[in-house]
Amino acid sequence: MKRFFAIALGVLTAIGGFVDIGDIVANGEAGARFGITHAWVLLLGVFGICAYAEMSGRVSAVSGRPVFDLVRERLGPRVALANLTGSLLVTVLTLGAELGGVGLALQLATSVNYLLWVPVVAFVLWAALWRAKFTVLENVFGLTGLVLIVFVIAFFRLHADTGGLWHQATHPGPPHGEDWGTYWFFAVALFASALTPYEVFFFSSGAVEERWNSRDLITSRVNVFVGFPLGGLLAFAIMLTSATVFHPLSTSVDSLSQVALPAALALGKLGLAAAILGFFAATFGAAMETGLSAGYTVAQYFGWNWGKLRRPREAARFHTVVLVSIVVGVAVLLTTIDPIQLTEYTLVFSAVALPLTYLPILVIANDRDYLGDRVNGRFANALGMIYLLIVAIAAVAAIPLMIVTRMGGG
Amino acid sequence: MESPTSTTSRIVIAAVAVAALWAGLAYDVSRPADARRYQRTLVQAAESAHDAAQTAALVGELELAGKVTGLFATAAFDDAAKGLAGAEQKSASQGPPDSASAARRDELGPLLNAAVTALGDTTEADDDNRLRDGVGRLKDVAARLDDFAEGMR
Amino acid sequence: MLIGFDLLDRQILDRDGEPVGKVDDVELTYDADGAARVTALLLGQEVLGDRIGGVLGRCIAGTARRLSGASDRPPQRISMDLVAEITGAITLSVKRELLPDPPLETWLRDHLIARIPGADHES
Amino acid sequence: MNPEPGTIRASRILGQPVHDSDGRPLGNVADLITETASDGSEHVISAYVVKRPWGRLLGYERDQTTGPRLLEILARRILRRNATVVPFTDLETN
Repeated sequence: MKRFFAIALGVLTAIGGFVDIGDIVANGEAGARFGITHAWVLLLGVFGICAYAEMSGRVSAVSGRPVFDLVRERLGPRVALANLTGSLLVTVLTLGAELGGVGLALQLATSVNYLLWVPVVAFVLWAALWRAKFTVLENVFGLTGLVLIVFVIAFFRLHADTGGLWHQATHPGPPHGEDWGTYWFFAVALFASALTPYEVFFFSSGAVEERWNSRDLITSRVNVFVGFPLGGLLAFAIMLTSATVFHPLSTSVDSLSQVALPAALALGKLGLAAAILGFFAATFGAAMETGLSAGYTVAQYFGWNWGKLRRPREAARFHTVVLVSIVVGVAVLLTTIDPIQLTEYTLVFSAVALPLTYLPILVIANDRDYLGDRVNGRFANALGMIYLLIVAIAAVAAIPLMIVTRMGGG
Repeated sequence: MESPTSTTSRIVIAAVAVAALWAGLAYDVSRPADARRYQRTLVQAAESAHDAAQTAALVGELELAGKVTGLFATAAFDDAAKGLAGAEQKSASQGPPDSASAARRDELGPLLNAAVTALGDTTEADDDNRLRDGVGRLKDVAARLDDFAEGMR
Repeated sequence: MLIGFDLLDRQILDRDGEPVGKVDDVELTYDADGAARVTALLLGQEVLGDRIGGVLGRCIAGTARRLSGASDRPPQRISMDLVAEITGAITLSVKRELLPDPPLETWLRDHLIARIPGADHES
Repeated sequence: MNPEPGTIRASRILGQPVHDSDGRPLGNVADLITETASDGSEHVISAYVVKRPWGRLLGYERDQTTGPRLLEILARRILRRNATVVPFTDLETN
């Protein structure tokens, strides 16, 4: 059982990346509009995040240094500040969106408007980050989020046209009625959501919170190679069920209730309940991940005390940043902006933050002063280089695609 | 370090670029709709109305089969109503630039109305027969909206 | 050793591994014959702001000075004599409690965090 | 660089332009190199001067960092092609 809980950090990190509120709906929408022609993007994303999360976990376990420490150390205060600004905007906007997402999940269960839930959710989140143990948080929300597995079961119960789906997966491109611009917009959005900057911040800081050292390298690797593929699988299952139910009806998906329908169709009320519970845990987990990440990045940039392993009064600046981030997130939501759309705007800021986060990780993962003989091998370096290039290209392509396709609206 | 003049000129160039972009955007948003743009808007409105009606029909069917909770159905019908309201707003956001476009709009209007009433009746249905009737009408109007959108593409 | 690479922007830890701050700048002292020695590490957002420069740097430095109460207060300085080891991080030979508290941490602790119930609890 | 005794912040020297005795630009100070003296203190002995605007060293100047090949080549051959080491006492303020 203890072994089972040991992968909670990886699972929670992956859930925050792959199945946060924006991605739940984006995967549903992609499946409904494009079938599973975007399956390759998820696969590409899983490999990329595995490569970089493994490097950052290894660096943190061996040297005790979390990622944002290294960003400033290698890139200097100015470039790191640009990264910090971009990352914080991504993280805090996502945090706001997740608070709304938890509200939306509760709305599905209670039919009470999500905005009424937001202040309650925000308070519970803050209280959890203030008082609960790190391991309790990651175990509860990481593992409850796995209830989304219900979409995998639902897929098998739906008796889908597997031949048609296989054809879609192996023939990337827009189906009739959609254009290439929108197709690539979704590709970039899904790819960027797999490789968000806050995932590596959270994972490496979590490694420090859990006091991993060089003996825990195996734990770190198991976390990475089980957690992220699992997150990718959940995202893929949502895309699959949506492609099975909505694509043949040529019906697009833009709300959380639609994403839950295939689970109800296949498994009835029990399936629906599991889907809603999964949405709740995944979005709450993502809210925790982004809330803590905001504190981690700022504190690590300035060299402050940080972390849940200290008493709040011994990390006053860290806890203040977390508190302020939650308040800002709530304020953004209460402008009644659509939380699902909110995560799409973060694409722009990810474009700035991602290359500036991955470059120092890759450099330090090759530094023998830090890692001794545990530096990157050829394979990790090849993957790291390829993904650095892909991320740079996606960063350049994201903004024009957003404007041309009006955020995928066509 | 760079000289102050080069910094100033760089700031001026950046400011001019931003102003030009902004002006272009303002022009793009405010220019009068040409027929193609207007008809594209109509297609989008028809498509989102179709999505909402189709989804609501599906939810109604699941409710009949006892596969969803009442509270979930309420929330899902709410989302569909929001989608329909968005479609209506979209179709009314611009005036038609020519008579052909106006004819198209007059074709879409009744379809949207039919969708709204069908959704309202389905949401309010208190027995299975009325629910079944609402689902049938939603499916029917979804099909007609689909035809409308296909016909204009 | 390289001042920019090995010292600047590295994390400073006390003898127990607790974070003290970042090396925001390095103080050099000239002898009478023109030779320079590294004498201290400088810490604090006002030092960092001066180093970043420009409008943004002035903003950071100005805010930090206002929060610290006295605008002419010298920045926190850690003498090189206290540095025990320079690796990925810089480890001091003393405990953090012996160094002056960072003003922002103190201010936030006294005015905000310590007033919330549970601030003293180990979580 | 500063003939009078006193203190200076390292950031005041880093990034400054360097010219040779004929006034030709050599680049900007990217880093300062120190050596440990017999009393344990670190003496600044020379300045690392490069002809690139981004003065930050990524770490490829040392043997401890190798790979990925592409980054190494970029950092060593292109970004640091015209690096010179200037004795610290030869630096003069202007």
